[in-house]
Amino acid sequence: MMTITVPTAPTVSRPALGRTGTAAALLLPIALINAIGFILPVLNLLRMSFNEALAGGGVRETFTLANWTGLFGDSFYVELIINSITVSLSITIATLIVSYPIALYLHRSTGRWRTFLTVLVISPLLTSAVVRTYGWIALLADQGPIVSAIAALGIAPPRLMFNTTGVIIGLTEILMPYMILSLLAGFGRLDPRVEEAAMSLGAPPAKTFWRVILPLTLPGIALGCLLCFVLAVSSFITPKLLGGGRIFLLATEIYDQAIVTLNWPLAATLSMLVLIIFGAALAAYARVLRAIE
Amino acid sequence: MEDTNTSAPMKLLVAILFLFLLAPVILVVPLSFSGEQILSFPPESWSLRWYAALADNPKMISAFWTSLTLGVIVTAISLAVAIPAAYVIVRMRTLGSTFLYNLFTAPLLLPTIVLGLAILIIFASVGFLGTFTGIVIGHLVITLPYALRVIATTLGNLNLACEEAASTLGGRPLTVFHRVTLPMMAPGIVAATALCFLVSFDEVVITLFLTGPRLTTLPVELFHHVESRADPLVASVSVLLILLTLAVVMIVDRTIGLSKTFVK
Amino acid sequence: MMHQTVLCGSATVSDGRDVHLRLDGLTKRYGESVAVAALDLAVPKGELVALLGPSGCGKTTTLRMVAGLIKPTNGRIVVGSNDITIMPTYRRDMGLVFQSYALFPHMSVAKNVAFGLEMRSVPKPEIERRVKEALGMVRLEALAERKPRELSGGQQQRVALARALVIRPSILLLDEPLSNLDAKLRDEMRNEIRDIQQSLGITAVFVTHDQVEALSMCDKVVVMQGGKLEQVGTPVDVYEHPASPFVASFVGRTNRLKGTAQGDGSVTIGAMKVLVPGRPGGKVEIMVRPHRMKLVEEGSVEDVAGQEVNRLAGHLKRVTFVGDLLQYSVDVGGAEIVVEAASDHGRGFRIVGTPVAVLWRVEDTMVFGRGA
Amino acid sequence: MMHQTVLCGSATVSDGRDVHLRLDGLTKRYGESVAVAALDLAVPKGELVALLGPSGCGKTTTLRMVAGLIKPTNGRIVVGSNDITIMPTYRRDMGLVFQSYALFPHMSVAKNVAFGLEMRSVPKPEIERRVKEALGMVRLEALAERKPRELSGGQQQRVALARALVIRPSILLLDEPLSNLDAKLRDEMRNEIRDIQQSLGITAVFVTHDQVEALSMCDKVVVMQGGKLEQVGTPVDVYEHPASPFVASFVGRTNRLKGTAQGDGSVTIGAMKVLVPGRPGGKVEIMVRPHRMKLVEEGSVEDVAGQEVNRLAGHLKRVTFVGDLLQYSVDVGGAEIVVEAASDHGRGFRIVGTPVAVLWRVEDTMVFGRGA
Amino acid sequence: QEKTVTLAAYSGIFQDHYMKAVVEPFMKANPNIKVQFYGMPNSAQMLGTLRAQKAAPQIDVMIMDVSVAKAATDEGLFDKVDESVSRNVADLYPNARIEGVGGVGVTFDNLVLLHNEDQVKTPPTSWNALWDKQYAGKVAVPAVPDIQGTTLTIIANKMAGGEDYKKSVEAGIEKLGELAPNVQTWDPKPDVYTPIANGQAALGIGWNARAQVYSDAEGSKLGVTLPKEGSGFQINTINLVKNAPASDAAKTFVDYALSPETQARFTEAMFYAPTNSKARDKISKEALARTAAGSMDQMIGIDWIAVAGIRDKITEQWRRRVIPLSR
Ligand SMILES: Nc1ncnc2c1ncn2[C@@H]1O[C@H](COP(=O)(O)OP(=O)(O)OP(=O)(O)O)[C@@H](O)[C@H]1O
Ligand SMILES: Nc1ncnc2c1ncn2[C@@H]1O[C@H](COP(=O)(O)OP(=O)(O)OP(=O)(O)O)[C@@H](O)[C@H]1O
Ligand SMILES: [Mg+2]
Ligand SMILES: [Mg+2]
Repeated sequence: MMTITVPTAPTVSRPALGRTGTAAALLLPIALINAIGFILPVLNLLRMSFNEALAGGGVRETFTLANWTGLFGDSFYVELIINSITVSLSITIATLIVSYPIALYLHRSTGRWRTFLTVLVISPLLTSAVVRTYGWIALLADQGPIVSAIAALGIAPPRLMFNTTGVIIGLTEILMPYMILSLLAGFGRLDPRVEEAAMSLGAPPAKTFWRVILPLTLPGIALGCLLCFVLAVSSFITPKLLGGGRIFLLATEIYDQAIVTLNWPLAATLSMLVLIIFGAALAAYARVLRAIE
Repeated sequence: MEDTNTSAPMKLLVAILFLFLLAPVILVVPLSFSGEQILSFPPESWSLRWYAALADNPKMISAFWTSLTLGVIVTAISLAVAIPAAYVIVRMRTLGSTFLYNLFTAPLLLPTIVLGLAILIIFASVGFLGTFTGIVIGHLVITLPYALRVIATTLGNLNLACEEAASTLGGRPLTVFHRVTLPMMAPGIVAATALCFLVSFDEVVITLFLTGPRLTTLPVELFHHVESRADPLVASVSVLLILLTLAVVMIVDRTIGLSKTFVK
Repeated sequence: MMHQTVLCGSATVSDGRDVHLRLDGLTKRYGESVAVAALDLAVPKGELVALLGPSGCGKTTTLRMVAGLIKPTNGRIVVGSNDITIMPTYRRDMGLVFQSYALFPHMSVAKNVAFGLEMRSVPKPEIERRVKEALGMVRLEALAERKPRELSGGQQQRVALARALVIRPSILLLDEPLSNLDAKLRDEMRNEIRDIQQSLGITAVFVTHDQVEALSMCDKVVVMQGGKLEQVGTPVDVYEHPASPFVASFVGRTNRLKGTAQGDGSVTIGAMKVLVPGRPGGKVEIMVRPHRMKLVEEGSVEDVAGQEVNRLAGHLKRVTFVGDLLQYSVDVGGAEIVVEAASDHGRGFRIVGTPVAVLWRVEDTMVFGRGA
Repeated sequence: MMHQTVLCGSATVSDGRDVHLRLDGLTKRYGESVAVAALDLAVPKGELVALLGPSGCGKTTTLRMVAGLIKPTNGRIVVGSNDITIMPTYRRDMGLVFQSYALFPHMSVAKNVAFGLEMRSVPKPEIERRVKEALGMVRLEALAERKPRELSGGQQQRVALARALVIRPSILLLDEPLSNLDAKLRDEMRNEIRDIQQSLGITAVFVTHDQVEALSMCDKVVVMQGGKLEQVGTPVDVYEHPASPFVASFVGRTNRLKGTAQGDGSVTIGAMKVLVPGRPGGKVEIMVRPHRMKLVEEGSVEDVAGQEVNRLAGHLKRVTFVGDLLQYSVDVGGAEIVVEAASDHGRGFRIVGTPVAVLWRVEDTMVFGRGA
Repeated sequence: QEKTVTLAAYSGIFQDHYMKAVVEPFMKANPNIKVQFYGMPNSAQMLGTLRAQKAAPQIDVMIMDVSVAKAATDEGLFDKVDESVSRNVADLYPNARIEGVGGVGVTFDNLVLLHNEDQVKTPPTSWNALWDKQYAGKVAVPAVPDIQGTTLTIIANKMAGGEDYKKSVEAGIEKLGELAPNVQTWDPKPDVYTPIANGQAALGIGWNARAQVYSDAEGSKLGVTLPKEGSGFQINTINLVKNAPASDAAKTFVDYALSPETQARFTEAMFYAPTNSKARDKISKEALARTAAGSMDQMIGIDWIAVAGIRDKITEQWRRRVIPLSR
């Protein structure tokens, strides 16, 4: 999802088609859409974060830092930001833990079986997150099968929905395919020969895992974690449906401010904040990668 | 790798995790056959009433057709725009192609909620909201990077020697492109097609900002439905969507590897 | 087949050295197909044994069974007097060198080499000492802190060797360790591996499909085909006295001619007659190595040092200059015979069509039966 | 260096054939680095010329410039009397066979071969006829409808060849076409390519890094190093009279000894003295091919057919049996000399340490100056 | 030629009943006008949509809460609905014609206490039941900005003995803070009635009209009571969107919606009290008794226009001081 390397092809000078004019003409449509749908809106959003919100939803064009200072001066928002980051991190870690065994198993399987499993991994990705969240609502409800099963065991049934637990369960599942596929992409370095070499040198399975498999899969882990963190921070449908109105996250807040409260400048400021967090996550990712290398 | 490496407990663990992964997708199937008025699992009675209700729901059906048309149009434009762009970026690496590539795929790095809000604010001022054009552009913003990435990757992995061979055999550049380059990119193009279509067909966040009373897409309609009613109608829609998805997945898998399509 | 029965089934081999590694009826089946079929083999202590054979003959499968990476379908693996057939790899104490090296890409050279010692909980200072010693042995002390990808193929190869040797394994297993190297480096590494193996007196099994490698490095050569043993013997044995036409043609180049043995030490090939050692009978195939043949002018009277010779008349079809050698293709009664001679400043026969005669010693003729 | 100037700069070459392809000062620079440096070369009509050199010496770059796939930084490419330096590839009418074959994966074998003809708007029935003919030439008629991925390496190779030949190109260019094939197939394909090239009388340039390939197939060998020509000549020329120590050691194995030439036809190497052809002076390096040397017992009086010989005493260090050959390593006054002899049932010197003498003819000694 | 009027109003059962009782009869009566019903979960989102479309409106008529309608009117998004639009306006009760709001009242409703009849055996008589520790984790409350939350704030403020809610709701907020630990969800989906009806929650607050409809459903476990402390009043207004594409047809629809017959039909269907004074006679006794009209005397007077001014403040208080206490 996140690799930002240009696919390489050998350089050739191709006499025709190579004119800069042709190239520019071929790039024009994508550049146009990029400009209209991406650059312009994002710059405009940045600008919007310096406007003033009027009561009732109006916007006044000015240049004020009030939104920004208001955000950091307000414990509610500070807590919201911290909460967003910790919840997203928890989701990321949970996703990693449940995805890793699947990815490893998939990496080791071959042929049709592997194809089949890959389809299984991807199929949820192709099913709308709305639908899957809907499935979780049915599963996690107090009358749902999971709570009933736990209750049947004689344990006081925990609340699985309308709280952080529910959001983490739902989002973990929703992000699993991304994590698994990223891990798989990063498992390229994991040559089975290397594991065999470790065993032949006397490493039992557990040591082989810690000393060889895990370090070698770190790039995949880093990639998957970055991706899942990014997706977790920006998801709002699942927290909205499973959060019971008590989970305030950056994404739900952006949505509420934009659609319900109609405070566009504040929504814009929060969005910029999300971008800043992403920048930080990307930087962290780059650092981790460099450390691994 | 056989025999020794995957122990029985590991297999069991993997099976459980797969169950977790697939639980909500699997669950909607029985839910869709519920005979209840209200969502609950397990349902107390079974029926096909929610499929019948779906057939009677003009809004849902029209939203489906909107999504389908939208998907087709967005996919067609994405391919038409991304193929030449990918060609220029991969094959003529003089124009700062790394920068362009990063710029054009950057929307993928942006959370859709931010992108949706950004587009909403711009489109609100030009009256693009709730219009087909507006949604098409909104979708293109995210499908194009996918298309570009998949096609550029395919192009980058193509054996350049084949094109060179074609030109030594007397093929002019355009002939070479359409007789050799394009057919060899077929798997990538199929992948990009499937991906663009599915992304457009499933996109909900950005679309949520862009749809209006006159025009709504299936995922948005589903979201609204889940927000306003608790009946199992959504389950029956989901089952049909899952079947559709499986069909597409099968086609893609027949032509190229699946995992290659999504994460590089 | 004779050699093989001499080698196996007893704890001591012909030359009196103790058997170190023994395979008893070792078999591996994949579904219907048999990768290794009831292999019997005994490797004496301190010997370097080559498993030689064409691609797909089961060499790697055999080696991986010995290492414990694949479970045998049948048969036993015995080291000394212990049956290790079902012992997990990490307790087998064998050094394994892979064709692809399989170095740990995230560890430095020194860390790679130290890994096996750490697994054995060897104390730190000793690890350091032994890693240094092992790297010294492969002349890589200077590169201890590099990562594998910063090394050339040959250097990586040597790290893999050091890593396998540093744990002082009881047995060293090498799977085509040289096939990724270029010709020059391969020559060097051959000598290096041989020297180290001998100086440590370690028992080693070396998988290769390159006959030069097998012949030049190893004490014993095990020729395999289709999962079965074809022949076990010393390099000279295998080359000079191949047990089958397959071995003869796989180990070195040969000319093959089909004929009928008369039972009197002669074989008729069409209208021609050649002498062979012994008195075989029935349909036979005779083989002669190209460099054991000599090309002379038709009608010239040339002696091969007073020995019995065969002589066939023909005419020159093609001359190929390959530097050290000249390869003559000679048409002898419709069959093509290749004769090799040392090139000598381009001297020799050059004109295609020249009538010539092909000469070789009777003792250089190999004869194999062709069934009824 | 001498040969090269004879070949270029004139429209006719030594043996009277017309020059078909001429490179004039052909140069390719990539930024700072020079891949090909001012190459001059003339290829006569109908000849098969090998570009031979180590990896990275610029062979492929040269070939691709000829094909028009890379623009030269400098210099000219002339075919017949036309300067084609800036002509686009698709009008050059050259057949190119790639190392990776570069078959069109989405077309059948027949479609692959037909492609070039379709580009030339040849009428359908003729295309069919010529495709059939070309596939016949490479013996692949039966596989016409297969897709490339359904073919073995050798078959793909032959399709690539047919595809390049069917357009009856004026010049055929081959870039290491055999390097992906296994040894046996390579031998076969060598003869096949040579036969087809000769029967069509086509001019061809053949890139390889394998000296056996270059020597055995080609009319002329062009040895390159670091983007520069080292020597151009017939295979025998290049092997027997290498223009530089580089050529000598790249083309065939050699023993190298450093010494000082006395100007009287002798060279002192440490305490030893050897005779060399001619009367060179100053610091020199002498080279002798291992198979031109002979190993005899120390003190034995052996003649080499009445010719002038050199004789150095030493003792045996190592004997390696490689099937056809025995390789002796001999320690001669601290230097190691390798001597090769035909193996003869394992006969020969075997005991390491035996005092021996190395013999070779003076005429087999190659001498190169080492500057001041 | 056919005209299309886009009507935005609440989704869910409101939509079902409004379609049946109002929209479909209207289309039958006016064959050349097609009404498209665009359901939205709450008034705030309707305003958001309206505002986003200010440049090119796609909605003609909007039924929304009066306080939100005030904000929209202030922003100039609505045209005035007066006698020139519909003669029925003259017959509306005075409190259906609100100063400063473009549209006029189309329904009256009030807040009620909901319970699940399985889990709460004796119907509660006081709002205090919500605070009962017995129902910890079983209470569903739609939080602000939903006006059910706002209404509850005002009720709580009064119960806690607070001063005039227009000056301060401090006491109410405090009291709600005590309620928070009991609350299972602040954002019941799809609405507050469903989870109580199916037992996911035991108690909750909701609007009378819808609660009545749900409790009528076959086998419904939803119980509805009007607590003794009284309740708050809610007004839905019907508004004409400024610069909308179908303004004439839209006016025809508004006129129809305000007519006594229509009002009576909708009341019978969904138990909203009518705003047209002439509708009362056309409604059955039983139905009327179950509407807000049956309990006007127990209502706390809420000045929704004034509340609109303090809504943001109330929202802030909830998010900072109420909801966090439920984590
Ligand atoms: N996992 C497997 N499943 C099925 N067949 C296998 C498997 N591994 C190997 N084989 C088959 O077993 C036979 C022996 O394979 P093996 O790898 O031992 O050959 P090899 O002698 O090492 O060949 P090479 O020189 O090509 O490495 C082959 O025919 C191969 O196709
Ligand atoms: N596109 C390029 N950019 C920069 N340097 C290049 C490029 N292509 C080739 N080179 C350099 O030019 C030199 C010659 O390369 P070339 O491919 O001609 O070698 P070669 O003789 O064919 O080698 P090989 O036997 O490995 O194929 C090499 O040093 C190579 O690194
Ligand atoms: Mg193998
Ligand atoms: Mg090359």
